Amino acid sequence: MSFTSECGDVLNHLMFHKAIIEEDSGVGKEERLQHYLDMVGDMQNGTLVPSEDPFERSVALVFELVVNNQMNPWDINLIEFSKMYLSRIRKASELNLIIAGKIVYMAWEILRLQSEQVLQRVDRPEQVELMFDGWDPDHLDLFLEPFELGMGEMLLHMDEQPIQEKVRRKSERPVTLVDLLDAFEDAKRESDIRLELAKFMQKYRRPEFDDKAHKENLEEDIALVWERIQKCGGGSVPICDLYAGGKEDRVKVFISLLFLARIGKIHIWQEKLPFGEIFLEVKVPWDIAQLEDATVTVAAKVEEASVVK
Amino acid sequence: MRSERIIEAELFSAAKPVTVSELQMASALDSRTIRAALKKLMDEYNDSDRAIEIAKMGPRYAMQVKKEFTEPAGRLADLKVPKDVLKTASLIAYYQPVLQSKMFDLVGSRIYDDVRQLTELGLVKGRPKKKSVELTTTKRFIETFGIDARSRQEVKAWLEGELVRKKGKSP
Amino acid sequence: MRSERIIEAELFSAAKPVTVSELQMASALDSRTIRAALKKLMDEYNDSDRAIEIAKMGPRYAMQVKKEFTEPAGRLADLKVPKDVLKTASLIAYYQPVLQSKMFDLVGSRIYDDVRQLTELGLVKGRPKKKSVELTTTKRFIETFGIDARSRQEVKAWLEGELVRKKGKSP
Repeated sequence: MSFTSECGDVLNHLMFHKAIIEEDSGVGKEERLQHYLDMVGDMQNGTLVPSEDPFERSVALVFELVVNNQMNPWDINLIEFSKMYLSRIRKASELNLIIAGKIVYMAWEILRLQSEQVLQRVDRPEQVELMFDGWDPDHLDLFLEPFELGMGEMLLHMDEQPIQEKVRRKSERPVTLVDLLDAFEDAKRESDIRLELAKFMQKYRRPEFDDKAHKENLEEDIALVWERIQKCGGGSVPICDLYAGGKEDRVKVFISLLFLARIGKIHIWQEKLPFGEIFLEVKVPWDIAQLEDATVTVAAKVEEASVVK
Repeated sequence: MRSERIIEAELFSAAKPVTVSELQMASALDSRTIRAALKKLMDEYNDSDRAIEIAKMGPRYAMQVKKEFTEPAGRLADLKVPKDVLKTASLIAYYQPVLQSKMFDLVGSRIYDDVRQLTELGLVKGRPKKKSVELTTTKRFIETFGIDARSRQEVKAWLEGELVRKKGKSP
Repeated sequence: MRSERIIEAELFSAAKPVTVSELQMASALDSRTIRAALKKLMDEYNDSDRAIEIAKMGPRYAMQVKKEFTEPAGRLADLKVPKDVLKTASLIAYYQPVLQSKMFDLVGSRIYDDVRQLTELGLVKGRPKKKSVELTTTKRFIETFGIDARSRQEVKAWLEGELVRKKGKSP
């Protein structure tokens, strides 16, 4: 089949959906389908101009994939489709993660439904089962007086119950191209809401600290504390030796130590919980630590390493 | 295209029992035409020797396998209610609203597991009452078992009718 | 029990194309009887005016909606409107033209989702007005519900009449 005839299938599918829309149907649904029709028409003629809008480009990609892979627009294999779509957008410069997520979610829902059906089939109890299995006949006689059994007593002794699960047809409808496009619309709506929300947050954001200044301060603090550690020499050092007076200084030292521990420069430990003394020790790279008389080298190496990345 | 054929196709492809207004939504036929079509179809299916019938459950209609063919058909279908909890289900339907503690007296400790299964299937629901749980049947109970009833009272009455019928038959 | 009726029930409940050997396993009939039954059923269904046919696809058989009914019925079969949405629809019909914000007071935040569904179904349309949306019913609404009315005013009047009629009935 040629590209042109594949486009024809998609056009027919879209035209069917456009035809069943009533004149005063959903807002924009008809225009939307007309727009899709134009898009696929242009694609067929080779005159489709790539859009600036990332959503438009995502929709065009859907048509392209459906047409090029000769997918049946009445019955889209979502699992296959999402794989293709994801691998395509990975190559593209910008990702529309919301739309991709929506497709994966739809595919997952379908897979989950299918596996649930399989599980139910596996779970189905054996056909031949004793009706009285698990019933306790001794117990049945003990209690009867307070409860007016009436005709219901018959139910207790009947082999075949008057109720029976009815066998009906399980009806499933394949995912069609228009379902997929509807999901795209949802995704677009959701992403638009998110954009609006982001704008709103931007506008009404609480004035915050100047991040940059804050970061620079912290870097200075860490460098200062590192210098104090160096002065204390090797081995374990109680952190109170680093304090230079004042509550603020203690906080500065403590926070800096946490950073230094996190970037792997020092070990920190506490002897007794919760109020025991806290100690630190400068970490020595393993290869150098093996040399017994390497204290000088160690100090030099440690100093070479940048404190803050 | 004849309206009862459209409704036939609708019933066949519906995933669960449907109301006239749902059929209306799907077919764009008016409700009088739909009711007439349903009547025609019920005569056609239910009085014939076909294995399929059109059942009415209160306001809902469904195409389903006739009772006598349930067993062979059930093997290819996806039945959800285990046969061994049917007795508990019918007892609850008959005595409802009934306390779980009362049901314990009737069927023993298996009541807990049965009620859990029936609740998970949405066939029975429980409401805390008097340090126990009061059990009643649901709308899904009516649909699953294809009972022509609109309420719990009607389910009870239907069961009573079935029992009377059974009793009349047996010597 | 006639063998073609057993096969009929099985084809109906399988809801997917099945082979003769699958039918054999489910029915415990022999393959010759099954083939004869399938032949009979195909004659019976396919030559009639019924909306359902028995199709053969390679080695598999399936009961399905005939092609001419798939579009009016089958494709739309999934178009199900939940009851709560219908309630909202009737409220809109009754109060129309009505602002969405007014409807919010009536049914709460679900109005947004309901209106979206109803708009998609083409039953209700909205027009921006006074920082809200003014809702009215459509021609499709009239057709769908088989209401004898030509205009929104007549839909309102019809609903009013129905309400009065209902009220008169109840004690």
